[in-house]
Order: sequence, then structure tokens, then C-alpha cells
Amino acid sequence: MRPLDLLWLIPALPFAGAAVNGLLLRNRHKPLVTAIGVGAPGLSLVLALAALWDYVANLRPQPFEQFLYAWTTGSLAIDVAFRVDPLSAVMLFVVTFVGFWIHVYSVGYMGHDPGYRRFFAYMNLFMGAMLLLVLGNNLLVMFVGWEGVGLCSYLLIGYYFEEAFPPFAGKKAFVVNRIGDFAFLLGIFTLFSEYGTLHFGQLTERILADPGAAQRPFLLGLSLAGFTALCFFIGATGKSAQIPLFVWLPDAMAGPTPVSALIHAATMVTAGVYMVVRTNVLYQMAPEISTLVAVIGAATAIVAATIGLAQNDIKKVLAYSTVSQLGYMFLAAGVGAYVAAIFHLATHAFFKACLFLGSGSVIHAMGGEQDMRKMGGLKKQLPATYRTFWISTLAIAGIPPLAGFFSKDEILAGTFAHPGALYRVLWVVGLLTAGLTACYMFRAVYLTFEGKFRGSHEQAHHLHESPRVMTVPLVVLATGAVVAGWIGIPKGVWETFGAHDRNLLHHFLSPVVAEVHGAGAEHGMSHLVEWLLMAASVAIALAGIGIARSQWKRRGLEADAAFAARTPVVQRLLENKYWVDEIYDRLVVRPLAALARGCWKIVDTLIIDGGLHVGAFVTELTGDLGRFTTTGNVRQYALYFLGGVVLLFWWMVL
Amino acid sequence: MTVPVSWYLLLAAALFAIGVIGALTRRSGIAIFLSIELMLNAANLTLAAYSRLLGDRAGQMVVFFALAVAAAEAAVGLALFINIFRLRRTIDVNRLNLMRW
Amino acid sequence: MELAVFVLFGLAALVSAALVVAHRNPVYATMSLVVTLVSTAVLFVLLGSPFLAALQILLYTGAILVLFLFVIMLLNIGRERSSGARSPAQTWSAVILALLLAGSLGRLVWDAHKDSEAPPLDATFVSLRGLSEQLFSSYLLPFELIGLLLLVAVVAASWLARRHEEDEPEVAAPSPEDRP
Amino acid sequence: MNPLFAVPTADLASLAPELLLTAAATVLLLLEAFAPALRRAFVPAGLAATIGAAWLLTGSDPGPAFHGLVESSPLTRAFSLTVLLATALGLLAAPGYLRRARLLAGEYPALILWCAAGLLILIRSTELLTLFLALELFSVALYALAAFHRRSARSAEAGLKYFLMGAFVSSFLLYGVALLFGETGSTRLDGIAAALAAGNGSPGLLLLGSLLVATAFAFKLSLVPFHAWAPDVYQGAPSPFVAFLSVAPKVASAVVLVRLVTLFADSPIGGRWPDVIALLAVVSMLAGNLFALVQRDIKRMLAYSGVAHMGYLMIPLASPGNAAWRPVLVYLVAYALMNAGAFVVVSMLYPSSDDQHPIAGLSGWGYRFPALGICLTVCMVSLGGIPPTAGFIGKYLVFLHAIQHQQLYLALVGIAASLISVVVYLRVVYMLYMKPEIAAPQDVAPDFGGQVAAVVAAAGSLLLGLWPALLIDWAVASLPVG
Amino acid sequence: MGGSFLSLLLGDTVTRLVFFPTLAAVPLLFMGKAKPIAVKLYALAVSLVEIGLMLAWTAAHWDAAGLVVKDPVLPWLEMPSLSIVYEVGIDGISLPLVLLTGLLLPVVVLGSWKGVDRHWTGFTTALLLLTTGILGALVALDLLVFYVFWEVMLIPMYLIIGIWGGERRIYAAVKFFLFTMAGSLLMLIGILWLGWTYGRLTGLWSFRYQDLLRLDLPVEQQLWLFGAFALAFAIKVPMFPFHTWLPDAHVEAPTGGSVILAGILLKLGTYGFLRFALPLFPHAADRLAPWLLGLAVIGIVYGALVAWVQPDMKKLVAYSSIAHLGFVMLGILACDLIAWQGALIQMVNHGLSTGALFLLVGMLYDRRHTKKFEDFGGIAKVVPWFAFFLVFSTLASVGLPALNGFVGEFLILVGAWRAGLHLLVAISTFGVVLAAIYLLHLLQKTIWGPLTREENRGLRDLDVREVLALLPLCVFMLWIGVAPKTFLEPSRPALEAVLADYRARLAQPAPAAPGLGASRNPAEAGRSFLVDLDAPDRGVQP
Repeated sequence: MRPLDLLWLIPALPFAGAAVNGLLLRNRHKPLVTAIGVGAPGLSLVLALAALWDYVANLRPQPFEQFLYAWTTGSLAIDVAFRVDPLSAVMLFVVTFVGFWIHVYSVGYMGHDPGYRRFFAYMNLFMGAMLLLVLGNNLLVMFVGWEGVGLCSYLLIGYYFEEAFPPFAGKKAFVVNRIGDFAFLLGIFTLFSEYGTLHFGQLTERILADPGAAQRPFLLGLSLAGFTALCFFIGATGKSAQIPLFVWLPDAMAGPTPVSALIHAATMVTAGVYMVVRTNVLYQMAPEISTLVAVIGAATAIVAATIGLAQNDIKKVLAYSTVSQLGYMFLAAGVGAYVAAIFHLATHAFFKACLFLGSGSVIHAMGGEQDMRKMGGLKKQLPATYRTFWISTLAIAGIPPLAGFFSKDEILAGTFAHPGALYRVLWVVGLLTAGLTACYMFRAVYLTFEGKFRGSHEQAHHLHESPRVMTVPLVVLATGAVVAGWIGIPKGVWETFGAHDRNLLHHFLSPVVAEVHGAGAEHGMSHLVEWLLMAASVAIALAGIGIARSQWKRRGLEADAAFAARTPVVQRLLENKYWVDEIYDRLVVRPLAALARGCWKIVDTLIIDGGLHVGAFVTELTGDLGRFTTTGNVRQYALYFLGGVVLLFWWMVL
Repeated sequence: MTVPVSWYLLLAAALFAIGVIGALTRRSGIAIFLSIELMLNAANLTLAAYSRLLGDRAGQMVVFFALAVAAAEAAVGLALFINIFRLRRTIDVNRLNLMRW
Repeated sequence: MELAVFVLFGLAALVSAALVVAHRNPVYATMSLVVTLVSTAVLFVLLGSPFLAALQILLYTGAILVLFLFVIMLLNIGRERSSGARSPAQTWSAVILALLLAGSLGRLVWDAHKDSEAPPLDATFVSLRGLSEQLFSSYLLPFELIGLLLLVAVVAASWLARRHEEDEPEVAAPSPEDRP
Repeated sequence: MNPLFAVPTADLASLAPELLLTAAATVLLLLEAFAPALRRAFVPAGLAATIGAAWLLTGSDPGPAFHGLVESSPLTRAFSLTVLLATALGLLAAPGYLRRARLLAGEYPALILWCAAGLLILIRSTELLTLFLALELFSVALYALAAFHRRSARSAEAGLKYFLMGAFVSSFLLYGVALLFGETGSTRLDGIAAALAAGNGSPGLLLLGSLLVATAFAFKLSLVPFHAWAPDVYQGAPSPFVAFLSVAPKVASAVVLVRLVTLFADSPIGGRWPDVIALLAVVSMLAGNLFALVQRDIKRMLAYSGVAHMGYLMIPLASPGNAAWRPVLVYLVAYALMNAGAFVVVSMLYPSSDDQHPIAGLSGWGYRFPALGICLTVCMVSLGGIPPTAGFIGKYLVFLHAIQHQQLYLALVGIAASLISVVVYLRVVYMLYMKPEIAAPQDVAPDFGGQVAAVVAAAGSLLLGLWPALLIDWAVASLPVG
Repeated sequence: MGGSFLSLLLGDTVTRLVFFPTLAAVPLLFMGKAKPIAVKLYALAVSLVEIGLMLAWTAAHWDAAGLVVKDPVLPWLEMPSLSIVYEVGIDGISLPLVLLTGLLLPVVVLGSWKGVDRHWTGFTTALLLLTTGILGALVALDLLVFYVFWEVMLIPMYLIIGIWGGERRIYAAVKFFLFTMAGSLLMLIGILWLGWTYGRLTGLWSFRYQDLLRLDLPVEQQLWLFGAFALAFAIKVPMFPFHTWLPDAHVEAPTGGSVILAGILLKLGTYGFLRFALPLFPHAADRLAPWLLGLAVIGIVYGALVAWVQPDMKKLVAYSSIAHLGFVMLGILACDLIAWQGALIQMVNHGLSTGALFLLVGMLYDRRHTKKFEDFGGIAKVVPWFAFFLVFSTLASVGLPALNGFVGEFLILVGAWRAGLHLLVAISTFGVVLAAIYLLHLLQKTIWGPLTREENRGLRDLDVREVLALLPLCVFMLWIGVAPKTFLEPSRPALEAVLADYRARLAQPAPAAPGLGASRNPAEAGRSFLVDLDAPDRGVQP
């Protein structure tokens, strides 16, 4: 019996943990709750590592499949089965590893929360669903996980349900995601009705078997592949908070910080990227959609980055930075650099998780305060937090040799290498975004840790470094943020130094990317160009840091004020996030509600029921008028008789 | 000369019509009943005329029974009048409309 | 001769019938009905059924109308007071319909029988004997029925007209407003 | 002995049921006169007579009697039994009411029995004079019974109205008889049929004569526009009697009407008869239900609903022929059960002195009188023609007949009308069960006999609906093929 | 007939399943004075016995290859040239709904425990008679018998709504009655017409499903008849313009009534389409499908939108039923096997999740005697278990994967998409989004957020009885969602058979004059009630 055979346990354990914590235990069993709530993901982490080792050692690159049971049979035969291939392997590691440490962290962070048990139940449930999403060997299981994580995100965002806003934010998240899922479902329907299966492997085979079929016109003037790809991508924009559906993610920060770290930074929001890469064959067959993906990605990246520049809520900053980084990943996917996308996904998971947890520890210390304007100079009180936060910030800013640098650079390189002027523009956008990223992230660092404390007095007293159970995960993740990049050091670098290509990730993931003839994924680039590109990105990152340092290191908030004074319009624009929420509210929500009311009040009540009531009234009126013929006067009755006889007689003779 | 039977029939028809008019226009119950007797009488005349025309006595037979029926009706009817008058002090059918609509 | 008799009594019947309908005083109306019936009886004779004529006079005028008069006196119903709203619509539609009926009837009769000849009167047709024989042979059942009918009528009349000690009539009726 | 009185015993034997009824009635009358102490036993005795008559009926052998003035056949037997059923129900319901009204007397059962005898003869008579006499016989009894509540102004008024209308109509009938006799030279139905077939007589006069005769029975069936008397008479007359009045005469008159219409319809003058009947049916169904819809007095409501039901009954007659008999018979049996049942319950739930019978008076009484409530509900459901009740079976056969004879429109009008009627009947049900009680009952005492009658009627409606074979097989067995 | 009927009643038959409730209602006639608790326990016992009987029956007749069981045929109404037979049977199509009925019966009893505060004998009687009507309509194989059972359902439901309902209960009850009656009367005429046509062709009237299936009618006749049937069923479903009776009925009905109504009664409409309207009149169905599909999809979106703006929980759930049944109709009219499987399972799903929702609303109503949103909010803190069940059922109803609602919707939509109804499926799928909106709105307004009303602070959480009522439903919601195969397989053969038959008949053009179709391939048809295998040529002699 090999470790891989226990694959099914990896999602099952968290589910079990959720069930036990949620339904069986009571709040008073706190230690037990902790044991299960952390133990379950821990165990699945162990199992996952074992399984991965087993897979990498013995099976790679053939996928490993584990059949559990048939979900449906007949003409729609869908199995519940798991699949480990390089792609899911990477995801599996990221999810279990980051997930576990965040659980550990939560023990401390949520320690005093009355809903401790509920929290861990939700978190485990999420782990299970996420693993289902990652491991599923067909679109349906994936969709099950997909919706499952959506549900958990709904529950966890609304975790503080006794306040007004969080449940609302959760609902918003769920609904917006649903809009994406709607397209996702349509894609699934299309693939099934065209190819009769939802199994990833079979799908890829059958599509590749007959590319012509995939490229024939289907709907909306798109090819079959194009339509499906579009559907999936819309689904991804929902889950991964891309334009136009990114509005839910910032609000999702209403949830507890570990949730933001796990769900809204490391794992769930990257599911979209994972899906796009999963179905990359479609995108390769539909260049126009790929372009769309790239454009949307880039646009999201820059827009979010600019917004992030003007946020004062530390978690909001991180949220927008997440959106922006996700934009990067889609840019990568759009330009066909799928490996880069996954690479950035992985590295981002580490440093962004670390950043969120760090912010969490800050908030923890500040007694729930999230506004950076109330912070400042915290590095003395929170050294560990400060260091880890700083490292991760460097990583996200893309400073070599930290993780973010390699992944981001690879994306930019891929974009640059892609033929077409548009892609040069996208490259520039990406580059700018990199600068902005560095800038607003360091703004956050300086506002939070440098300068002097701006909070209230008792907050100042309350300040303290978080307990071990919280700092250890920080350290672990920070380490990850440092080293995670080294698995993907680009070919060019190795070759420049005469070593042969040790870009592990590439070699590992290459089988996932289907070779579609015609759509060129591989791009040749001279090493010089590669080095120049790196230099450029490093330079712009440093520039961003420099600006941040010059502005916010010492002057702190005045910089914001000055900025606002100088360009009030831009400031307002950014502070209000380009009024996207408001626009949606005006354009979509309210008209829909009005329509609904119209249907109810006018169609239902007025037209249909009204008509019926009028009919009933007329009937009754007829009777009421008619019965006055019975006047009670017998002569009249006799008259009716006579009249009847005479009229009938005439009717008969005529 | 002999009178054609059709004249009797026409006379009966006229009597019947008069009776009908009376039954429909008079307000006193008794008067209505009288008019009804008139109608019966017209019917009898018709029967007699027809039986003369056909030379068949069945018609006369019917008249014979019809007379008896008229008697029976009269008995019940007048009893009803007495009863209603006792209760309502009127036999004006315009007033006898406790039940209507 | 026969024609003269027919015309005389036919007119008498018509006029008196009109009086029955027209006269407001029930006593006079009844009296004129007597005239109608008697003249009809004469017509019966002309039609060759003296038996019916006799019966008509004995039963109708002799019994029924006397009963009428008796009741009218008993209830001493005066002349019809114009009670409530008079109803010309009722009257006119009645007259029109009745005339329509009579008109069409007369027209049909005239078309059918204007020149249909009655068979000559023979003794058997007029004789009482045949009639009575039929009465007890082929018309036995109707005869029994009429007996029963008269019995029922008498019982009914006695029940209705009899004044019982336990049921004292409540005079004025409740308001006719029993419309829901 | 005198040859004149050589009464053919065979004829009398064939008349046995009627004779039994008459005799019983007479005896009751004598007892009323000489042994009023036995009053309590009168109604049971009448009931016994009815049952005896029914038994004699089942024993009677078919064939003409009295020189063909009457004839008995399985058909007449079936309808006669229906009449006797209604009679029994009417009698059962009576004593409670009469006692409460201080009217307990031998005249009531006597008149009812005589009336029944008249109806039986009417059903069997095949000759116009007999027809006329039988009609008068039961009519006179009905006039008296309608006014039977001597102290009630309304009862008296009901009697008077019924009488005036009846007399008026019967003079029309007599005139019609005269015309038919004159033009065909016969008063026997078969003779008339033969003459019509031979084409004797003036078509116009024949038409008028037949119309006058037929409308007389349409009047008894209270078809629109000859219906106007029904609501007033039903409302005023004593309730248990209405249970009888609203059913038995209709059964007999329906038989005659079917006979006449079939006779006329397949004669040279019969062209328009189906149309006439269809017209009457449509108008009666719609008007009846529409007027019933707005009634607040349950007896008036039931009167109008009766009008509507007679309309349904006429549907099969709109395509005359032997096939029409079965739906008519089945419908009438069902109608007898459910309508009589309804009036029986009404006679118990409303005080005898009360001249009004507001439906709202029943509010919440479904719980106070559970058994009666259920019975009334079943009857209402059955009247509404909702399965599983006899009413549905009746409507089902009627509509079937219409469709079978390509008269879909009649069926459609029929269902439209029943849709209205449903509201009418549901009102009673929701008064019974869904409204709070507004008045505690006074002078309302469900007596044993009445409850038996109600239960019998309701159970019958339900049973025949669940197991229609009982009824249908019987009907099939007792009717000419069709 | 009586004797043989009794033997059926006592034997292990479909008849027993149908009529046991009625039998059990008989003692209630004499329990008028009994204590309510006794009656309640009696009702509970009866319902448990009933479901036990059903399970036993199913176990006994189980057949993976597709279960088709018929009771011996009894004459119900024999006339010369006309026969109506009492013929009942269960196949894969009716089985799920029969079992659902059985499952909901005890649930309803438990759910009404407190809500029904008076006349328990009456309530139980009505409930049991209603059950007989429902089961009968589900198993009837003679159209007239079907009609009879169909109507039998009306009166008890009318009483349940009208006696134990809310303020405007009478209005609602009458409205319910009239709507249903209006449709079914036309259907009656249609049924009679069918029987007559069969009679004209064979010389022997018949209303047997299996006989009438052999009729091949001209298109225009089919259109009229299908119209009559479709109207009756569409009103029951209810489809878009005929739906207004439903919200009123639900809002006024007592909890148990709503559960039965939403749980099963509505399904009879969709069942009618699947069992009668489509197989009997394929060409007309094909011709009118676009319109009906349009109505179905309108219903989905419309119901969802209107549900969203309701101020009253029950009304919201009621309108959600309209949307959900719109999905079912979409599946049925798509005429695709997967869609049909989805439609069938979705009928069950809706019964479970909506039933649970009505129960929960009812439980809240028992405590606070209001169903208005404004009276609640933030009660999750006070009644966590209630909140759990509410969230659970809501999510099932939203169609969250791994819960039952998703299975049905997914299959329906996949099937319909496969059948080429792209636009409609797209709109309907958007309806799924709307479902999320209004159902989460429901949660938002009731359990989430700050506790707005003081009087809610003292709210009791669910007690054992209520949990017992909800648990079976939730178990099945999860089970169906996780392993739908178990529930889809039994009905697949029947659906395949009916669909194949439908397509085959559609393939050949409708005749110019009514005629008797060629008899079917028994192997194919034996998996449902398509042909009479016992007597293939019954009544064909001219």
C-alpha cells in the first residue's frame, strides 16, 4: 500500500474535522477543537507530502488517478475521482502547506474568539473543498470544490455575523462568484455536450485529436474552444477577482485575517488561475481569448495597484495587492506562460500569506485597529512581525533573489517575448505595476512600522508581540517567501553561468502544458535580452521603493496629504476605487430590484390577479343583476312562462 | 246552415288569449284564478270542437275530466286563498312577495 | 238558425270573458264568468255534447263559481285597490304576447281547418250511454284517478282552511325585506 | 254482477304499488281522524308503505295495463324506485320538523304518499289524459304540502304562488293536449307517434301543441325560463317537504319529458327539438349557477342550483334517443341522493319557525354537528360534481353523452357552469368549517329519523361515487340499450 | 369488484399503499373526543407504518433493470361498449415521488405538531385522504381513475388551507380550488374525448393509459387535447401566468399544508406532463414545446426576481418554488434523457429542500406568529441549530454542489444544453445566480446581522421533535447531492423507454385521421407502462 493510495484521505480528513468540530463538539471542548482543527490539515499535509514524494519519485510525469465512486452513470457518466499530476501536485503542496501553517497561526489569533469552534469547522471545511478542487480529475469534481470554497468564503467572510457588514460582504462575494460560476457552468455544458466527458485527460486528448472540431464556429461568433475558454475565463474572473468582478475581494477583508490570508490570498482566489492552466489547451486553441485574458490581467494588475496606493486600511492594501498580483498571473496565462502563472501563484501564496498574517499580528497588537493612519513605529514592539513583513514585502516588490522576483520576472519576460505590439504595451503596463507594487507595499511598511506611533494611548499600552504560535508561521512563510523562487530560476541564468538548465519547475510542469501546433508557447530569447529585462524590473522595483522611502519613511501621512493636495482628482478617484461599486449599484443592482418590484406589483398583483378579480366580480355582478328577474311577483313568473313558450314557438317555426 | 268547426276553434283561441291577458294583468289572486278558469274553459271548448270535428268522443271524455280537475283545483286554490288572507289580510299578488330575488 | 245561436252566444262569451278580465270588482267578474261558462255550455250543445253542457252548468256554475262567490264574500274582498306601483310594462308585454299567441294560433287554425267539414251528427255521438260505457271500461283508470284527485283536494283544502286551536295565525308578515 | 264493474284484476295488480300507497295514505288519514294518539307511528307507517311499494314494484311484471293507458317496464320501474327513494327520504326527515313546528299530523304523510302515487302513475302513463290527471293529482298534493306550514306567511305564499303558476301552466297543458288530440285524433302517445309519422294534421298546430305539453313539464323541472317559481316555493315551503319536492316530481317529469321529446324529435315536426332542449340546457346551467352564486339563503341557493342541475340533465336530451335514458337515470339517482340529503340537513339545522335560512347561519356548526356537517359537505361536493361522489358520475355520463354525439359545446358550457357552481357549494363548506360560530343553535334539534336520512343520502352519494358499478349496472340492466 | 378489491387491499400491492391511509382514517371518525396528543401519536404511527409499507414494497419488487409493477386490473365501471378499469402500478417514474410522499408524511405530522392547534382529528383525516389522493394520482394507469384521484386531492387540501390557515385563508383556499378545478375540468373533457376516439376506433371505449397510448391523432386534435392537459398540469406546476394561486395558498396554508403542497402536489403537474401530456400527444408537445419552454424559463427568472423582493419568508419560498419548478419544466420539455433524469430527481429535491424551508419558517412562526422579515434578523446567535438547518436547506435550494439541488439543476441544464437550447439554458443558468441572490437575502434578513428585535432574544432553539422532522430531509439532501447515482438509476430504464417511444412516435408524421398506432417493442416498452404486456390486443376487435 503506497502513500498515493491514501490520496482520498487528504480532503477527507479536513471534511471529517469540519464535521466533528461543527456538529459534535461544543464550545467547551476547546483543546479537542484545537487538536482536531489543526490536526486534520496537519495530517493531510503529512499525507500530501508523502503522496507527493511518492508521485515525484515513482510516477512523474504520468498522472496518478484514484477512482472513488461513480457520481452518475448512463449517458452522463461522471466519476468522483482524484488526479495527481504535476499541476495538481504543486497546488496540493501549496494548499496543504500554507493552509496548515495558517491554521496553526489561527490558534493564537482566534484564541479568544467565542466562535473558535465554528471558525475551525469552517476553515477545515474550506481545506477539504479546496483540496477537492485541486485534486478532482474532472470538471465536475473541480466545480464541486469550486463552489465549496465559495461557500466557505461566504461563511468565513460573514464570520462576524453579529455585525451588519460582514454577512453582507459574504453575500456579495458569493453572488459575484456565482456570476462567474454561471459562465463556468456553461463552459462545462459545452464541453460535455461536445465531447461527452468532463475528465481532464480525456478532454485534452479528444480536443487535440481533432483540432478542427475545436476551432469550428460555435456561439457568439466564437469557435468552440473560444467560447468554452471565454466561459471558463469569466468563471475565473469571478473566483480570482479580476476586472470586472473584482469588487468582492476588498470587502471580503471583513473576515478574520487568517481567512484573508488563506482564502483571499493564498489559495481560493488562485483557483481561477489554476483552472485556466488546467484547460490551457483551450486557450492555446483560442488566441483571441488568450489575448483577452492577458489584457484583463494586465488591466486588473495596474488598476488594483493604483487603488492600493491610496488605501489606508492595511488589509485593504493587501487585498488590492492580491488582486493586482492575480492580474499578473492571468497576464502570464494570457501570454501562454502557464508555468510562470503557476510559479507566481506559488510564490505569491507564500509572501502574501505571510504579509496577511503579519498584518494580522499587527491588528492583533493594535486591538483590532486596521487603519494605518493610527499605526506607525511598530517595529520596536513587533520585531518578528516587522522582519517577516519586511522580507515578504521585498519579495512581492520583486527584489532578487527573493521569490517574487523570479516569478514576476518570468511573467514579464513571457509577455515581452510574445509577438505583437499589444504585448509590448502589456509588458510596459506590467513593468509599471511592478513599480507601483513596490511603492504601495513599502508605503504600507513605512506607515505601519516606521515613524512614531499615531494610535490612541491605551493602544500604545496594549502593544505587544504576538505569541509563538503566531510568529512561527510568520517565520516559516517568510522563509518560503525567500526560497520559493529558487525552484524556478530561469534557463537563461543557468546557461549564462555555463550550468545546464536547472529550472526545476519548468521541467516538472511542462507535461501539463499541451503542445498545440500552431499556437507557439515556446519563445526563444537571447540571454542578453533576458538579463536586460531582469535589470529593468529590478530597477523599477528599486525606483518604487525609493519613492516610497522618500515620501513615507519620514513624512508618513503628510505625504498622503501632499499628494492629495497636489492631485485631488486622482486622489479622490483612487480613494473611492474608481467608484466601481457605485457604478455597479446604479447600473445593475437597482434596475434589477426595480424590475423585480415591477414584476411583483404590476404583473402579478395588478395584471394577473387583478384580471382574475375583475372576472370574478363581473360573474358575480351578472348573477346579482340576473336574480332581480325573480321579483317575487307571480304574474311576472307567468309572463316569463308565456314569453318562453311564444319565443320558443316562433324560433321553432321560423 | 251549420257553423264550421274552425269558428269554434278561433273563438276558443280568442277566449284563451283573453284568459291569458287576465291572468297576467290582474293583481287580485282571485281574479287571476278566474282568468285561469277562463283559459281552462277555452281549452275545453277546443277539445269539444275537435271531438266534433273528428267525430271522436275521446275529446269529450277529456273535457269531462278537465271539469272535475277544475273543481279540485278550485277547492285547493280557494283554501289557499283563505289561508293566505288569514295570514296577510290580502290576496294582492303584488304584495305577496315576501320571498324574492 | 244555428249560425245565429253561435254568433249570439259566441259574442256573449267573448264580451263576458272580456268583462271577467276587465272588471275590478271580483263579484261582477265572477258573475260575468258565469255568463261565459253558460254560453260555452250552449256551444257545447251545438257541438253535439249536451252531456258536457249539463255538466258545465251543474259543476262549474253550480258548484265552482258558487264556491268562488262564497270565498269572495267570506274574505269580503272589495274592488282591487291600485296596490303599489302599477306595471304598464307587464301589462303591455302580456297583451302583446297573448295576442301573438292567439294570432299565430288563429292563423294556424284557419289555415288548417277553414274548410274542413265535420261529420254529420249521429245519435251514437250524442248519446250518453256510450259515454258512460267508455267511462267505466276504457277510461276506468282516469276515473279512479279523478276520484283520488278529488279526495286529495278535499283533504288538502280541509287542512289548509281549517283553523286549529294550537296554531293562531300571526297576522302582519315580517318586513318583505329578506334580501340578504 | 254488473258487467260495467267487471274490473280486470290483472290491471289492478299492475297498479299494486300505487294502490298500496293510496291505501296507506287513506288509512293514515282515518287514523289521524280517529286515533291521533298514534301520530308518532304515522311516518314509520308511511315509510313502510313506501318500502312495500318498492318491493311490489320490483315484483311487478312489465306490460301495458288499462287498455294501454299505462304501461310498466324495467325503465319505469327504475325511475319509480328513484321516486320512492326520494319519498322515503322526505318522510324520514319530516317528523322532527313537524314536531318542532307543532304540525305533526296524518295529512302530511298521506299527502306525500298520494303525491308519490301520482308520480308513479305519471311515470307509467302513456296517454295524454292519464298524464294530465296524474300531473294534477300530484300537483294538488304539492300545492297543499307547500303551504303545509299553516301559520307561516311564507309557507302560505309559497303554496299560493306554486298553485297559481301550476294552474296557469296546466291550462296551457290542457290546451296543448287539445291541439295534439285534435290534429292527430288520438291521445295515446303511440297513436300520436303513428299519426305524426303518417304526417297527419297541421304541422304548425302539432308543433304548438307539443310545445305546450312539453313546456308544462319543463315548468315542473324548473328549466329557465320556466324556473322562477322554484326559489320562492323552496324557500317558503317546509324544508323536509322541499327535500321531496326538489327531487321526486323532477324525476317523474324528466321521464315524461324524455318520452315526449324523443317522440317529437324523431317525427316530421321534430326538426328543432334538439336545439330547443340544448338552448334550455345551456340557459338553465348558466343562469342557475349564476343566480345561485349570489344567494345568501341556502334554500334559495339550492333552488337555483337545482335549476342548473336540471340544465345538466337536459344535455343528453339534446341528442334524443334511447341512449339518453341512462345518463338521465343515473344523474337523477345521484341528484335525488345529494339534493334530498342537502335539504334534509337544512331541515334539521334551521329552526322550523324561521323563514330565512342564511348560509352564514351555519358558521362553525361543522364542529357542533359533526355528523350532519360531514353529510352536508359530502352532498355539496357531490352537487359540485367532484369525485369521488355520485354527482361526478352523473356529470361524467352526461358529458360523455354530449361528446359522443358531437356536442362538445354543451360539455364545455357544462364545465364552465360547474366551475361557477363550485364556488356556490364551497361557500357552504367553508361556512361549516372555516368560520367561527356566530350563533348558538336554537330550536334546532337533529332528530334520529332526519339523521338517518342525511347519513343515507350522504353515504349513498359517496358509495355510488366510489363504486359506480352498483348504479351503472343497475341502470344498464333496467334501460333499453343505447 | 368489491371482494377482489378487498383482496388487493390486503395483499402486498400498490393498492394497499394507496388506500392504507384512508383505512387508517376510518378510526378517526370515532376519535372525535380523543385527546389531541393521542390523535397526534396515532397520526405519527400511521405515517410511519405507511412509509414502512412503502419500503417493504419497494424492497420486495426491487429490480435494477427497471421496476414495473402493476396490480391486477379490476373493473371500476363496466358498461356495454364502455369500460373504466381500476388499474394502478408503479414504475421508475412514479416510484421516487411515491417514496417522497411517504417520507414527507411523518415529517408533516411532526411539523404540524404545534402549528395545528385545533381539530387534530379533522386535520389527520384530511391529511390521510390527501395522501391517498396523491398516491392514487401517482400510480393510476387509467386516465379517468387518475382524474378521480386528481380531484380527490382538492377537497382535503382546500380544508387544510381553509381551516388551519392564516387570515386570508378562505380567499387562498377558494383560489387554489378554482385554479386547479378550472384546469382539470378541461382535462376531463380531453380525457373523455380520448376515450371516445378510442371507442370509435376499436368499438370499445377505454381510458386505459396503455390503450390510449396507441392512439395516433391528427396534429390539430393533438393540439387541442394537449392544450387541455397542459393547462391542467401547468396550473398545478404552476407555470408562469397561472402561478398566482401558489403564493397565496402557501402564505395562508399551515406549515404541514405548505410542505405537502410544495413537496408533492406541485410535482403532480410536472409528473402529469412526463407521464401523460408528452407521451400521449408527441406531435402537439413538439409543436408547443417552444412556447412552454419560454414560459418555463420566464418562470425561472420571474419567480426568482419576485421572490427577491418579498417581505414575507413564506412568500419568498413560494416564489422560489415557481422558479425551481421552472427548471423541472425546462428539463421535461427538453426531451433529453439526462434532462429528464434531472427533472425527476429535481422534483424530489424540491420536495426535500423546499419542504424543509417551509418547516423552518413554520417553526419560526410557531414561536413568533409572524413570517415577516422585519420581525427577525440576527437570530443565529439565539437559535444556532435553527440557523444551521436554515443555512443547510437554503444552500441545498440554492443548488450548491454536494447538495441535492445542484444535481437536478446540473442534469437538467446539461441535458437541455445538449438538446441545443443554448439561449434558454443560459437564461436559466442565470436564474441560478438569482437563486443565490434571493436565498442569501433570506438568510441575511433572518439569521445574520445584529439582533434587531428584543423579543427575539428569548427565542427557543429547535427541540428534539423539530430536529427529528428536519433530519431525514437534510440527510437525503446530502445523500442525493453526494451520491446521486443511487437515486437516478432506478428511474433511468423507464425514462429511457418513454423517451425512446416519444422520439419514435415523433419520427413518424401524425396521421390525417385518428388511428391506432403500431404496437411497441415490448422489450423496450416493458420498462415502463407503454404497452400492456399482459393483454397486448385488448379491445382491438372492431
